[in-house]
Amino acid sequence: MAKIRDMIPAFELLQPTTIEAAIDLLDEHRSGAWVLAGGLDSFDWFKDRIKRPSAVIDLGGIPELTGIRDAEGGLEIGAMTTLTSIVRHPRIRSEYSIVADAAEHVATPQIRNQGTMGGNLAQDTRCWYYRSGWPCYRAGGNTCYASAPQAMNREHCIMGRSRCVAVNPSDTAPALIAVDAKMIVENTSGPKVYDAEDFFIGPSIDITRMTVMKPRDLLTRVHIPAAWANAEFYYEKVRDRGSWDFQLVSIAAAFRMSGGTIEEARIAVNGVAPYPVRLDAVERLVAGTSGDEATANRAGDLAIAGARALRHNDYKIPMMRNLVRRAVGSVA
Amino acid sequence: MEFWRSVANPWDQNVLIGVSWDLMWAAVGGAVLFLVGHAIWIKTRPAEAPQAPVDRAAAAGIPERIQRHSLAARIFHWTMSATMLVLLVTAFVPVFGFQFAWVQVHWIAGVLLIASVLWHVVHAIGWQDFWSMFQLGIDEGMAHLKHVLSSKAPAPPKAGKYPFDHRMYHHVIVVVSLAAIITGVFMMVRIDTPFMARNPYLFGDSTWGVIYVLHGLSGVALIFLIAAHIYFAIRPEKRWITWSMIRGWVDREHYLAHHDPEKWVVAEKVAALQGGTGAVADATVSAPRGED
Amino acid sequence: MGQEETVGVSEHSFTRRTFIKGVIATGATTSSAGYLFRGSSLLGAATYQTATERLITLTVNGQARRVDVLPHETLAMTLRYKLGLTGTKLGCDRAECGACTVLIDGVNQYGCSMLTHQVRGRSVTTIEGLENPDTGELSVVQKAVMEEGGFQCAFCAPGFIMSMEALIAENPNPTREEAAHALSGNLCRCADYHKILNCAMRAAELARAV
Amino acid sequence: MAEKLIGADIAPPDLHAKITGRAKFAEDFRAPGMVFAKLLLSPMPHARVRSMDTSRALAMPGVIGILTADDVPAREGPREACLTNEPKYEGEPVLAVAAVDEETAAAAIEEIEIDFEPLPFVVDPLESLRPSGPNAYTEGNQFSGEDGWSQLKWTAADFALIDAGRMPNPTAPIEWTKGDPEAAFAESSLVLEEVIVHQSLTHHPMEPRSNMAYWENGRLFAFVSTQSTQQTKFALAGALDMDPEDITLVAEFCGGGFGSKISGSTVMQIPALFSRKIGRPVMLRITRYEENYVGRARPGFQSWLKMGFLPNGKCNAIDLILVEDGGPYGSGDNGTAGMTADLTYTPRNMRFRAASMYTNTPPKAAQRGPGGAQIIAMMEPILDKAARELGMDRLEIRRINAPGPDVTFGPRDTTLTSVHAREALDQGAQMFDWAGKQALSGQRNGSKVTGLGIGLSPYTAGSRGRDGLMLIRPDGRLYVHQGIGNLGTHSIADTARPAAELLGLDWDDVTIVWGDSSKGMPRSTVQAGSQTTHAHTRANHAAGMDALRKVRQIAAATLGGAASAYSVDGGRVRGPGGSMTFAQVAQRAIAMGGEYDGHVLPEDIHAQTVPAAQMLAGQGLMGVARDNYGGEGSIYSWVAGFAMIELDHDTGVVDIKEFVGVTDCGTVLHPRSLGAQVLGGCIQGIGMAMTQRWVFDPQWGVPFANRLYTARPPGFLDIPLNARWGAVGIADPTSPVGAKGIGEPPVGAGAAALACAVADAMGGVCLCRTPLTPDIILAELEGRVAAHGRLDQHVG
Repeated sequence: MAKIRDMIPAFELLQPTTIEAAIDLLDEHRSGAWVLAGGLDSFDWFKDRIKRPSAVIDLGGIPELTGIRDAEGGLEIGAMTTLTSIVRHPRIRSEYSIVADAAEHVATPQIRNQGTMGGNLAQDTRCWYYRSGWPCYRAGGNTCYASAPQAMNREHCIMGRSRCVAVNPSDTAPALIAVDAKMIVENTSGPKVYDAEDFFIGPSIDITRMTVMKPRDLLTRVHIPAAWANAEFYYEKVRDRGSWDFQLVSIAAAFRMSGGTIEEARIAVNGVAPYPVRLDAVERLVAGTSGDEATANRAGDLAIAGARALRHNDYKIPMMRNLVRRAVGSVA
Repeated sequence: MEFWRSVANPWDQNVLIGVSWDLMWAAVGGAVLFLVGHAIWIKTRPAEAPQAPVDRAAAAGIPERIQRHSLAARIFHWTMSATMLVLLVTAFVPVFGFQFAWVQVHWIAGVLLIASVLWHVVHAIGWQDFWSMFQLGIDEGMAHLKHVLSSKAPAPPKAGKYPFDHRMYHHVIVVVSLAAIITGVFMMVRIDTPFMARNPYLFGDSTWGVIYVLHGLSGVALIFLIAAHIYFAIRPEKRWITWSMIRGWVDREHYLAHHDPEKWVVAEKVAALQGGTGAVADATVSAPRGED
Repeated sequence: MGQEETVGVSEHSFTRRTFIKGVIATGATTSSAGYLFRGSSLLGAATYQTATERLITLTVNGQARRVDVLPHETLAMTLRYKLGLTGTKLGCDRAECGACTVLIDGVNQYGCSMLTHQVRGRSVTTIEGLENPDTGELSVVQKAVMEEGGFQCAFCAPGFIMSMEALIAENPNPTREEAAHALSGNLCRCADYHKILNCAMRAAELARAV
Repeated sequence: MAEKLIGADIAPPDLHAKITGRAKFAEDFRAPGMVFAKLLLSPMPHARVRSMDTSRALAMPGVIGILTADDVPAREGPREACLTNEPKYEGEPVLAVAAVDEETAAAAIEEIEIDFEPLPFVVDPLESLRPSGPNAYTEGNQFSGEDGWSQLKWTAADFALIDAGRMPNPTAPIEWTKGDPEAAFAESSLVLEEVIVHQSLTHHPMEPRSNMAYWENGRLFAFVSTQSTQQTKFALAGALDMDPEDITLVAEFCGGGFGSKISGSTVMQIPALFSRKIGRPVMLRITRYEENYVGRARPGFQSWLKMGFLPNGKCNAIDLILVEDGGPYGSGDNGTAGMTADLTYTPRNMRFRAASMYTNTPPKAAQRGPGGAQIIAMMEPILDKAARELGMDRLEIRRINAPGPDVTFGPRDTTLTSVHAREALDQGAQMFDWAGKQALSGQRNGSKVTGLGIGLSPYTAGSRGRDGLMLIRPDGRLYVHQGIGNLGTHSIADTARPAAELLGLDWDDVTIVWGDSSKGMPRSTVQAGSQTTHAHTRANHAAGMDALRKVRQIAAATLGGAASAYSVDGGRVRGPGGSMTFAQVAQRAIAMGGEYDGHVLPEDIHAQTVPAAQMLAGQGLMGVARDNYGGEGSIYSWVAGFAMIELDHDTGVVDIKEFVGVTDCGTVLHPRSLGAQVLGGCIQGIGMAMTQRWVFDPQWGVPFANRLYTARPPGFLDIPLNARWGAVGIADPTSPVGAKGIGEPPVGAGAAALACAVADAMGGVCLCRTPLTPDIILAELEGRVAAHGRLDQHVG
């Protein structure tokens, strides 16, 4: 069968107006179903004719999924809330600026106007071998092309790999880990709450998925607890281009300060592993310090312990180390 | 039902990537059918003619406990069993839908299996009576077949140290396991291990396809084989054998009932045996191969 | 489900199930209405078998337009090939270049990367809708571009202009940095970015003066 | 007195159409009964079709037909056919299917079974030179018209040197020497030897090369995307082996080409041939993905450079070896690269060796400053290195090496019509405050280090001997018929200014006729190589002079007196006998006939102009002439670029703080448009040096940078917002207008200024490769494993 691109294959478009209906439809169509949020990842797959769902479930008509609400002292962001709404939301800007900051680093204004919180978190990896429709592990095949000796793996991972070496492309994911967000995933058996860091899974668990979500699941909202409001935040995304580019390495860090001392820290890095990595050990290391230069240096070194480069991505090791240093040093 | 999984490679050529998981379900189903069928068959089969009482004379000089498996052999067996079970669980349970980080466990178990098999091969050649296992016995097989088909057929001759079905099972498991092991070793080139750099281009796509299919075939075959093995191990009439793999010895009654003392000569070794089980690497010898 | 299949029924007035079904695709051929404007005599009748089920009303440039739309059809394709609005360009068809930028309820989005069925009930503005339909008077952004002699090859121009419209509506007093940021979802391969930025700043100026 | 047109900011006449959505690009045309074609692209970098089964596809309802390589003109040797049974790169079109809609066509493509036989392939040109390396063609890796195919391999000894990071001494198909390089190196006080890699990069014009065609009564109507127009009609006629006068070519707008659509494109043959076969109009909508393949790319270089310098900083010797990625159908960027090196650094002693290697990668073509832009980006940082070693100012070393008016360069000692490179450098240095900013160089602020860079870049900017054709119609307006294309540079309008000015007309009284061959187009240049401004201001000046002569003669004949006593202004001609409006003049011309209304044409105009002029004859006063202004020497323009950046040593990220580009391109015709060309070209160069890439998997020979986000052309947030431009503004003496072209030279200037600034911010370390992405910068700064091998090509 010859290959052809850039023509969306036919599908049935289903436009539920309630969460329950959406979940019912997902349950009904199972692996033939595809959830359409902002669609910016989905349309690529469709246009490449690689993913061919029989039914596309467009969540755009479900009012409950949209909007940012106060909840339990924190905030609840509907999965279909656009990234622009997040960037502009006054409370997010003031209390959880790292989330707005991260959302603002996504692609372009048009994409932020359409792309959603849920879509940004649930999007698939950008490994170009995989996205080219090659039959790699992630695509259900039996190999990883990106880790071959001369493969083009500049953007791939330096840790956490297991057969697959692709990285998670989300900009908001590390920021949500840094503020200890919870993802609420629903299916016909009811809602389930995941810590942000547990929401993302590596290929060792399931090589075909980036998150815990299985075909019947729907990410409905993200809860940001009050605990990390108004912490000291640091967000940085290193990319090749200023817009429409995925991270080489990005970092999101939150520091709860007491006087000049870090009481508690949460640091997450993306672009280095198949999932956003929370640096627990670094967090423990910096707690109780002032984020001074020596600590920052040690934090950087600790962060990259065990990192292993592929042929073309050794640079990510110092890049990650330097970003961790910078993040920790930012509070000093 | 699909037998193979094939995909279009980057050049749009159709290549094999492995067996269809349908085969896994088939192996599971086949195993269940076999076990249930066998159990029913045993139940419905007319009772065997009562065995002649043990010939006291023959028993003379035969110790009460006869060493069947040395400690080393038993350690091998149980190591291999454990690794094999781990391999099967890590290979197939994720396919059933229960996901966990299986790859590393799988290849480590594979390495242990390889190590134990290597040790077993060396041990069997160097210290065990290699030929006691590696006898084909076509006449013996025919006799068994006739007996199975008709309970009226005369009972097949007694075996030496290893009954006919044990030997057959061993032959099959040797072939299947070696296939799994050899293909598995190559497949380790495609994953992260401390042994070598990953290189999916070590072989061409079609060669890899064959390797993956062989590995998959041996894997699903092992589902069936291991299931059958465990089933027989726990069947009441076979438990004395299972016990021998745990304790190392069989008692005189079972020895005389199931083995041909001429083929598995133990009398001369009594003294040695009484020195303590397992102290002697392998206390028995089988009859010369030509007699079979 | 016949009722639900006819678009125009309120999205909340579902009966048994709370969703709206675009259409039942019956295979590539019958579902492929193609990118020809309707009325072309060369199309076989079979191609339009399910056409009535897909007839929807779109609000484009202030006008309600009835149009036959496939479930998997993008807005840019509908605009260009069904409604004849070829000012909306396809530069990449992948939400990367911005040439297809249109306004959806005043917000700039990529027309290539949304389904037409997703904009039912919303207001779509394309480059053709910026002029005053009665007087032909250009929008302030278009005037600014005329004054500044904007664009080189101008394949990107419609998209940029739509983003400038969104920019000055959102932030009538932008700095050059803010304007550049707001326009960063549009590519210009002639790299005439400085002149485009001058146009945007001039547009904001004109808008403030109005 | 009419307004002064030369040097004025006048919006181009098509701007209103462009900003209201009325402008029709090729894909915006429709025809009754139009069907859609989709392409089946080769999945392999080099293959042969063994067999194909199209029966299922053709049986699908809605499928109209199929066009295969057997239906199109075959091409011998390394020449490109529009469809092929032996694809030479992954993505090369093998066949096309037409259906009533694109979706059916796409589904039909998927139903086609083709058995391809994979053939050996090469993506890295250097690999093809290795003793046992693969060739892009089964026949070899070199082709000459006379000798056919051959195989060029360098020796094991050469590769021993290459692999040791040294300069080899290979035989090369292209070689020239001037002066005595060996002796000059011996005399040099400083000799630098470098290995430099420049990547290939795709053009990616905003408008993919979609096109549509139909036939009517044996006449082909083609709606295409092309930089040129008149020349494209002839190219298409040549490709289809038909009489050009049987083609109506419509190309009103072109959404960018940058060298990739000079005379259209190969795929424009497909709808033409397909619609002839099936009897229906065929639209071939090229997607961005396809554009990545069937569009063109700038060839990269792997090179070894040796430069010798005298103590005063003068470069006295260059030894340059270039291996060029010629793609499957060849490329000649190396020639201009060698010439440009000689011109820019005037070493007097130079040896140049080059091998353009066929590779199984998408086809190469000129891209804005072909050869020149690459070599400037590659060599300017080496000049900086020399300045550092010699303790010189980096501006000064450029001033010393820049050519003066007496320069001769290249193997044939080419001369120039004018050169004001030093003036451009000086003006740029002043605008940028080069001297004042010296203190900032290397200054550290946290992890950020400031770097400064200069790039001086020349390129050809003109040609001679084209035709101008215009009419003053009885409505009194001047209609300038342009055979050139409308590719966005505004030259379609701006080159008409000299005629309007000669005739004393307000710009509002001028109509530009373009983009449709049925309207009559004179012989023009291909719109490439920055020739247009120079060539067509001259041609239109000549035709304007012809029209002016005729206006005066008609006035004299009608009103009395000597023709020379009549002058024109404001749409009237005045003289001793009174005055006439141009409308009256046009009517008179028609009445007088002969040469006045184009019934008699000058003998020296090009044969291609004749039918156009004949078609327009009798409709008004015709100005038609060949550019006979003559002139000695090559026409070159220059751009000096100045950049200030901040390099983050923690991340390798470059932030461009300031940029200045100053050009020597003769008289300024249209300042605002010139500024856009200068800065736009410089930004393209910045993209080339900093972000754009081209990546292949070496195992499969398949490119990955086939999306815009993976190919990474610069966007709004990658450019210096603080950018200014200037022009020296000294007229070129060989043109009556004095204007030279500007399209090409800024690219090298932008790229080189950035490459130099990055090296400056790294303490003078030249990475000697492009693009300068954070990965390779950081790896160097951190002393890590280099992201790529020294000579690795196509790795991004």
